[in-house]
Amino acid sequence: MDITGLVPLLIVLGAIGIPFLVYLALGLGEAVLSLCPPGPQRAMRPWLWLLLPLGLVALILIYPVIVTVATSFQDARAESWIGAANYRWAFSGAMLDVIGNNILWLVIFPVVTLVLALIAAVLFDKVSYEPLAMTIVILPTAISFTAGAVIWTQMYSFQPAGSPQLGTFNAVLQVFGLGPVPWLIQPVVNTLALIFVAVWLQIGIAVLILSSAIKNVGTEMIEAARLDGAGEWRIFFSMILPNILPSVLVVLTTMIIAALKVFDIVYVMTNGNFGTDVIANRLYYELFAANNLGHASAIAVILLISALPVALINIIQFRTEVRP
Amino acid sequence: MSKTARQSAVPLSSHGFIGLAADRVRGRGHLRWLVHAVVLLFVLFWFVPILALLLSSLRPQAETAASGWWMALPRPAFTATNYMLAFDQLRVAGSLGTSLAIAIPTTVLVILLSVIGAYALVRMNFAGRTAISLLLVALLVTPPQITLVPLLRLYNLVGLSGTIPGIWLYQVGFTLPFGVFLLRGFIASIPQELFESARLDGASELRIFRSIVLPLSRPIMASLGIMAFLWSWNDLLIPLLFMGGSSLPPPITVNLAGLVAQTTQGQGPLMAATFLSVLVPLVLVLSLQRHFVRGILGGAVKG
Amino acid sequence: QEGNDALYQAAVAEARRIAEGQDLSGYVEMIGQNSGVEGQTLEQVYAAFEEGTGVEIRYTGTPDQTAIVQSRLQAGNPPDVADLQLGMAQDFAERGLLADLSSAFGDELAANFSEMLLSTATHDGKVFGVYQGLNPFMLWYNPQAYAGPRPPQDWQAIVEWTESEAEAGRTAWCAAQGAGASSGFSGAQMIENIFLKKYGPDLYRQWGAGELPWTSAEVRDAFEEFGRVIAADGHLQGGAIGAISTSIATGYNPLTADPPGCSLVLWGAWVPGLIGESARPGETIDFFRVPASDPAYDSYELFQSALAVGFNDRPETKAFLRFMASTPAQTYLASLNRWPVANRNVPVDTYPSPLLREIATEFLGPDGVEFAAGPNLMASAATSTAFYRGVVSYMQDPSSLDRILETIEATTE
Amino acid sequence: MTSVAIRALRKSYGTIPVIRDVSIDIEDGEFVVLVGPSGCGKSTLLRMIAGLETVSDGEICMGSRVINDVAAKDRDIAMVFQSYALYPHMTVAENMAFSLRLKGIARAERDRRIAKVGELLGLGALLKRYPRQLSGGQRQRVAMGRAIVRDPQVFLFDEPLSNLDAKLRVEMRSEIKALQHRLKITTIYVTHDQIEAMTMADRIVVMRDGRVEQCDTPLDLYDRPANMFVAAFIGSPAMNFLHGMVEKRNSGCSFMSCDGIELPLPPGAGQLEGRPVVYGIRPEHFGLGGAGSLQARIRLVEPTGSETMVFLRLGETEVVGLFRERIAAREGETIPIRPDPSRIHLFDPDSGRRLI
Amino acid sequence: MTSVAIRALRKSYGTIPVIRDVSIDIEDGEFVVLVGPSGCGKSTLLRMIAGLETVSDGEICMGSRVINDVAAKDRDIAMVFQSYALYPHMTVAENMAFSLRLKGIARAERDRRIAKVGELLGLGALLKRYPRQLSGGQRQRVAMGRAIVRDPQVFLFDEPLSNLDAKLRVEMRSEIKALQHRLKITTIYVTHDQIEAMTMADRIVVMRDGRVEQCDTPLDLYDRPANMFVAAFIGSPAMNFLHGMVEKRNSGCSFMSCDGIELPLPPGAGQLEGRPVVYGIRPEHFGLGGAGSLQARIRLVEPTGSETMVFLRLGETEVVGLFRERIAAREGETIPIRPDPSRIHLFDPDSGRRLI
Ligand SMILES: Nc1ncnc2c1ncn2[C@@H]1O[C@H](COP(=O)(O)OP(=O)(O)OP(=O)(O)O)[C@@H](O)[C@H]1O
Ligand SMILES: Nc1ncnc2c1ncn2[C@@H]1O[C@H](COP(=O)(O)OP(=O)(O)OP(=O)(O)O)[C@@H](O)[C@H]1O
Ligand SMILES: [Mg+2]
Ligand SMILES: [Mg+2]
Repeated sequence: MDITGLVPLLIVLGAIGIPFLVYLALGLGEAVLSLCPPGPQRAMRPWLWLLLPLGLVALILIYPVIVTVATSFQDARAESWIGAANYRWAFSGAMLDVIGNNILWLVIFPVVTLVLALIAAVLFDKVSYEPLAMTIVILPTAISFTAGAVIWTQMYSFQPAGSPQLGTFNAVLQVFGLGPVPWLIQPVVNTLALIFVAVWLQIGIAVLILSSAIKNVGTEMIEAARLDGAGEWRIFFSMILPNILPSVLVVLTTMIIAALKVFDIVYVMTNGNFGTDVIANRLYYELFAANNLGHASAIAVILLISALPVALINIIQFRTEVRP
Repeated sequence: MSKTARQSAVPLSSHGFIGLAADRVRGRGHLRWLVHAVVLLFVLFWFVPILALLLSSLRPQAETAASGWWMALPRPAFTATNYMLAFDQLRVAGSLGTSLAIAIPTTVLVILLSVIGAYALVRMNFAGRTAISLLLVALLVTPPQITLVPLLRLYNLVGLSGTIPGIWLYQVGFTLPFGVFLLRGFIASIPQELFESARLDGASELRIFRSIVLPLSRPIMASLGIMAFLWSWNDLLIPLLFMGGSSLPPPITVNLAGLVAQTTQGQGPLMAATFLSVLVPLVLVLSLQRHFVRGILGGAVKG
Repeated sequence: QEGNDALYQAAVAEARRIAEGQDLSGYVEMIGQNSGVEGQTLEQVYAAFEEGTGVEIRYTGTPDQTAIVQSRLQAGNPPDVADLQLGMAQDFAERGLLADLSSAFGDELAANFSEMLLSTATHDGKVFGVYQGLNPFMLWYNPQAYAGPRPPQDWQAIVEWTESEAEAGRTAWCAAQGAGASSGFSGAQMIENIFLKKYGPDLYRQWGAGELPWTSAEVRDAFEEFGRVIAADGHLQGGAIGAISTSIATGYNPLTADPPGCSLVLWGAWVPGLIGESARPGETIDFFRVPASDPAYDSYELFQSALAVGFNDRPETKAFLRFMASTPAQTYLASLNRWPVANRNVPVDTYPSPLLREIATEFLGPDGVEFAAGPNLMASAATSTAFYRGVVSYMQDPSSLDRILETIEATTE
Repeated sequence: MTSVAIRALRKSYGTIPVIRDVSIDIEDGEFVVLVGPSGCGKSTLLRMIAGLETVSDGEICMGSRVINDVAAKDRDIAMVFQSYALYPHMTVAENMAFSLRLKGIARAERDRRIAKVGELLGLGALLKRYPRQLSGGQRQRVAMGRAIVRDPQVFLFDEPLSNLDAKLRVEMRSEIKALQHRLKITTIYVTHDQIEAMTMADRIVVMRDGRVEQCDTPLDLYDRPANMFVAAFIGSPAMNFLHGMVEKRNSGCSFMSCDGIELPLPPGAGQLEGRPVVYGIRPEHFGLGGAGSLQARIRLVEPTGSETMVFLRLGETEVVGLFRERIAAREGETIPIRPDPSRIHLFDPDSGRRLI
Repeated sequence: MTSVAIRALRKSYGTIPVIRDVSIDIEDGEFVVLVGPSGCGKSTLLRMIAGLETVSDGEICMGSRVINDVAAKDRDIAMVFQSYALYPHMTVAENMAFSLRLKGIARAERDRRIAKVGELLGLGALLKRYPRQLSGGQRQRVAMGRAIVRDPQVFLFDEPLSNLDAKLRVEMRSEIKALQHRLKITTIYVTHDQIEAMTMADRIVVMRDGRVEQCDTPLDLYDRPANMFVAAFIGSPAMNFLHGMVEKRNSGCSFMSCDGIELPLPPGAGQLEGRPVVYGIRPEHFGLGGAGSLQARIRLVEPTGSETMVFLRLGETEVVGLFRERIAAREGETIPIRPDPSRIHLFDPDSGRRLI
């Protein structure tokens, strides 16, 4: 069969056929449910609806996670059980030196992203060229990591003082008569530089989420606040922010998790050199370079566990959300 | 292009878009300029790297090698060579097809299943829903790398490896927790009365889902759509791994990543290729922005 | 080009010959490192195989090839054929994961490849892979900037040139190291060159095989020599920090720039390709072999190449690998003007580019050199990664050499 | 088209009881109006009948069937929400068409019905608008329209006309009444408008704090309120109350207020002689002048056009009178007023129950 | 505390004109009530005064200052929104405290004021609740409370009592009035409640379709409506209209309807002899029986308790009468009714203008 002919077929199948089937299946399930008495019907309905989403998640995420938990107690080739040795290894210094970087990421990345995204979402909302501004901010998200790394390597490129600077930042510094900075090499500065790349790449998502939340804040409520004498700051802090709190939490959570498992940027830009290493990069290294499944699994499990506090905060929020 | 004009030909009410327009024009003069200034600065800052990319993709290799991209502004010397090379090397025709065949169904399915999941989670009361929410958030942190081997094994077992639907399955499953997580709050903010009203009108659960939840979640679905599409479009590892043995050409970003490693022709073609590969998502972002409407719930309930 | 077409037809005929008497069908999946134009070049060659045998080659080229092959291997679904780094291939071979190709080849292999190359691809007497391209290392110079002896008598001549340039306030070397996840690998190869030319192929092999510890005096010396001659302040364009923060994709441009930013580069055959248009052979760029510190090792060279291995015993896989190694196929590959090829029966004048012809003559000709294998080819992925990182760290802070070497050594256990 | 019976119904939000023991029997085709102070649980009761709130205790029946566990969508009840609950993403026409579409009614028929109801509600020109493009009253009419295009078993109206102007309200009132008459649909109607309640209801249920205080025909409620709460609640301005005793006088019995004002009583009051009572008289039951008038000092005169509301001081007590006459007198002057003894009420001061 | 002047104001939504040329001068401390049919632009006008809508054309002044371009927050206007617009994330107390906090009023003072207003509105027990936990009427009271805790230049009320029960509404009415009197705050008040309009207003503005039809004191409006629209709009049930001619009779002039019914006219009507006119009489201005009564056939009797509404057929015309008496007569019977000639109105049938 002609390959190019396959593509439209696949798209039709996946984007129309399967959704239709999903809907049909729900309908069928509902029809079966409606035969049941009301009590069981109410009890079973959520599971009917959650069947597909949860099933898929179970297959794609839960199953591998379980396998991973198991392998985390096995040796490098996942052939024999070795108890908690992998965890001892993980906490024995091999990884401790990268945790500092992850903490830097955890503290700075979510906050910077959130603050910048809030500013962007709020201010874009006030200008008529919002679609354009939005597009530009989302654009980096559309650029692949590999290409993003190339751009930013150029931006950060460094030549010793005295020679012409090819890197944008250093060229700007040069214009102001300042010495060049080895952005990607000087410890801490380089992690900050990487964090900034991540902010640049990912802020689009945050702006998108916050923007749609802000647009959903009741206009009348804001008008009432205006009449009550609230200025723009007040309106933001007393009206908009409390009402978009769920979305802020979504962004914060997403970004914290992104910081926890940050990998691509570090991998493609420095591969952890110059003291920029992070946990997930270690995971990648153990998995594909050192080929040690046990170590890699232990790191993954530690990552999963460290996300639990974030998840718990979200549960508290969830409970307030669903309260009638 | 004013927002109001774009939204709809119907004049919209104070509770809808006109109010917004009013918001936009009012305010003290200097404050307005400050807003514009900050927005422009922001946009500019975000645009500089992209501009660098664009200019670099247009400059001849010799120029790029000798001077920074900004020199293209005072000393414009442009060439389309990079684009011709890139066009050729990305094998645009075939790869574009594969990319679309992966990203479009993935996006649609992520949206659909996320709304379904979020709706059930928020609007139905049952034991275990807190646990499920907790699980979904916790799963957000799963490093994709650790899922690869177990799933590959599973896929081999059931014969999914090397197929495009296998990739949909993976990407949808992997993005779903985020989708549900994202939509949850939005669906919770739809006034309860609308569901009740629909119920009294005789709507079944499914009908409510189709006629109330789907249309009213439009803005956030559009956001999720953009994200899901971009992630799927830019995904490298999964298609590479799960398409092994497929007769389809590799997706466009796989080819793009390959350009980074090649040792001839400099980076011009890579820059150009990046631009080409961004075109489709760009069109998507632009077209979905139409759904970012303000006050979609305006006029629904009093109080 | 007619010549090319004839060579293509010859490759097709070879494929047919290989397929003779076998019932070949279906497809062969191959994962390689080369993509972009380079991947396309390979596919052009494989097209001849497809035409000749009717077996479809599904080639995917990606820089992430290691991760892909590892994962698929663990999942029990490896590709039919993969281009691997030698060290990884040897590891797989030891674990018995690779197909034994010996039976597929007669004495064809011995006729086509040098003994040394063959020995690297043999385990327990079984051949597990074949070479296609083969990139030697050399000293690139800009004739307009380099005024030292051509060719230099020995390494000392280069050291002197470097110092004289430094005195004149010019930097002699370009040695950019930035390559994302594998930053530092160019420096690693420079160090290995220095090592080989000073301590010879045997120690070099032992080093690669993990028999000579990284903490040994010899390895240490090679690092230091690199630091003293190439990476020293005033010798290196951009300084050490500049070099490690500059991408290899653009970092060698100063060699041929006007005015040149350096006069020498110690690196692989791909340097002119990387530089691009401004590298005009004979005019702005030329090369000579890396001079030896110890004249006894003058004829040894290291090289870089990937080894194509098969993960299964299917006749298609074997036929394909056999085709890859064949003289007509590699001749056709050579005519496509990308790299030097490994097959020594490929006529030198097949290469359209004078530079490639010259390389082929110097390194692969009948009275050519002997190739040696070391960490560059043999080290495991973990060790390579540590090595590359080590180079970067060393350039940044030469005083930490001991710790760096210990760290690398630790990965070999 | 069905009777509705509510038996010992209870409902709490958390620990806060909102409906405490409500029982009402509504006949097939009856029009029952629910009144009561703000927050007494009217909307909650409607929502329970509709199936939107769970029942904490008690039963709701339609016909002979207990429907506590029947899903809202299967009850075939149309409701106008106090908060409208319009579908914001649908036009006015689509809002009204939604339930009809669900019932599978053909397009032509749907359009016909919507056009008719739209006309009736004065929404004809607005059918293509979205809710956010409407005024408050127009939105309320859409909510109304959405209910009345249907042909349900039961109508529930929660203050459906509160945001309409008086003229429209009078029109709508008779339209609803006519519709309900024609279709004989059992209807429960919440309103704060006295005239609406009095003119539309077959029976009025007066609620207070989650309990039913009285359930009777409009005139009975007005004429014979069961207790002081109902007496005060029905009629506007509210009934005047004076505390005092029933005392024997020459001609018969009289009411003697604490501050010494004597007021006439109807003949039947003799039996209550010597008892402390609360004397209730509605503002509209004062006459101006005539035999037996009392002089009352004017505190405020508020003409409403058709009538004049006069706030008076009778002894120590504030009372309100409502007269058809225009009253030219000013604050501080006195006017002669005369309670109509046949229209007065006596209540027990402790329990608040009506005695006469 | 300031006068408000509106001059030639216009507003369109897209191409739909909503306010077309409105001019009103409101004095410092005046209480103006805005009435008009649903959708006539009342809310829009309030929102424009508040600064929430842009002005398409015309001027709004506070004091002597044109405020078209003054931001809403700087106008110091308190408004009760028709849709409440409560802050959903704040408790009742916080909702009310918000504006006070912005003004920098100290906590103790804030609490005092909130407690007072909460008491006044019967919200005392609900101060800690969130809006979603309140009934419709309670929400409306919170909206009210939010406005009246403040001490603004101007009050704007958009149907602030529409969801309250009659009793509470009467109370609130007098509280608002008292407050406004005490503080002398210029107030614009939209209502659909006739009694509210009549008793609270210094002046009433009648709007229709974005235009001002009449602006006058309540009684003037009732007694001397400028045209048929105002005549019909003010008063409930609405004025009855009969078409016919003024004709010379023996004693003076009479009105002769098209279908031959003769009705008495006041003395001044002589000047209109021979002209076609519309005869207007309010339902409450019919008497029962007496000299010169007409026999009218009863179509429907609707007792409201205090009064009885009777729908009658007078010749070919439907008329409504409103009597203090209970009427026992049934549909189909006739009763004698007598218009009060001193309270009738004559209008020009073409322009609708009032002639007498
Ligand atoms: N966004 C809009 N687009 C078009 N017309 C609108 C819009 N918003 C309001 N209108 C129209 O403007 C008119 C005036 O609306 P407004 O809310 O001022 O009426 P109102 O007098 O307050 O009515 P009500 O008594 O029903 O509250 C209405 O006819 C309404 O349909
Ligand atoms: N979620 C809730 N939590 C606690 N109390 C609630 C909640 N919802 C409503 N209530 C209370 O229940 C009581 C009854 O509310 P309901 O809406 O039935 O009153 P209502 O009679 O309709 O009043 P209104 O005439 O003001 O609409 C009110 O006192 C209200 O404060
Ligand atoms: Mg209510
Ligand atoms: Mg209004």
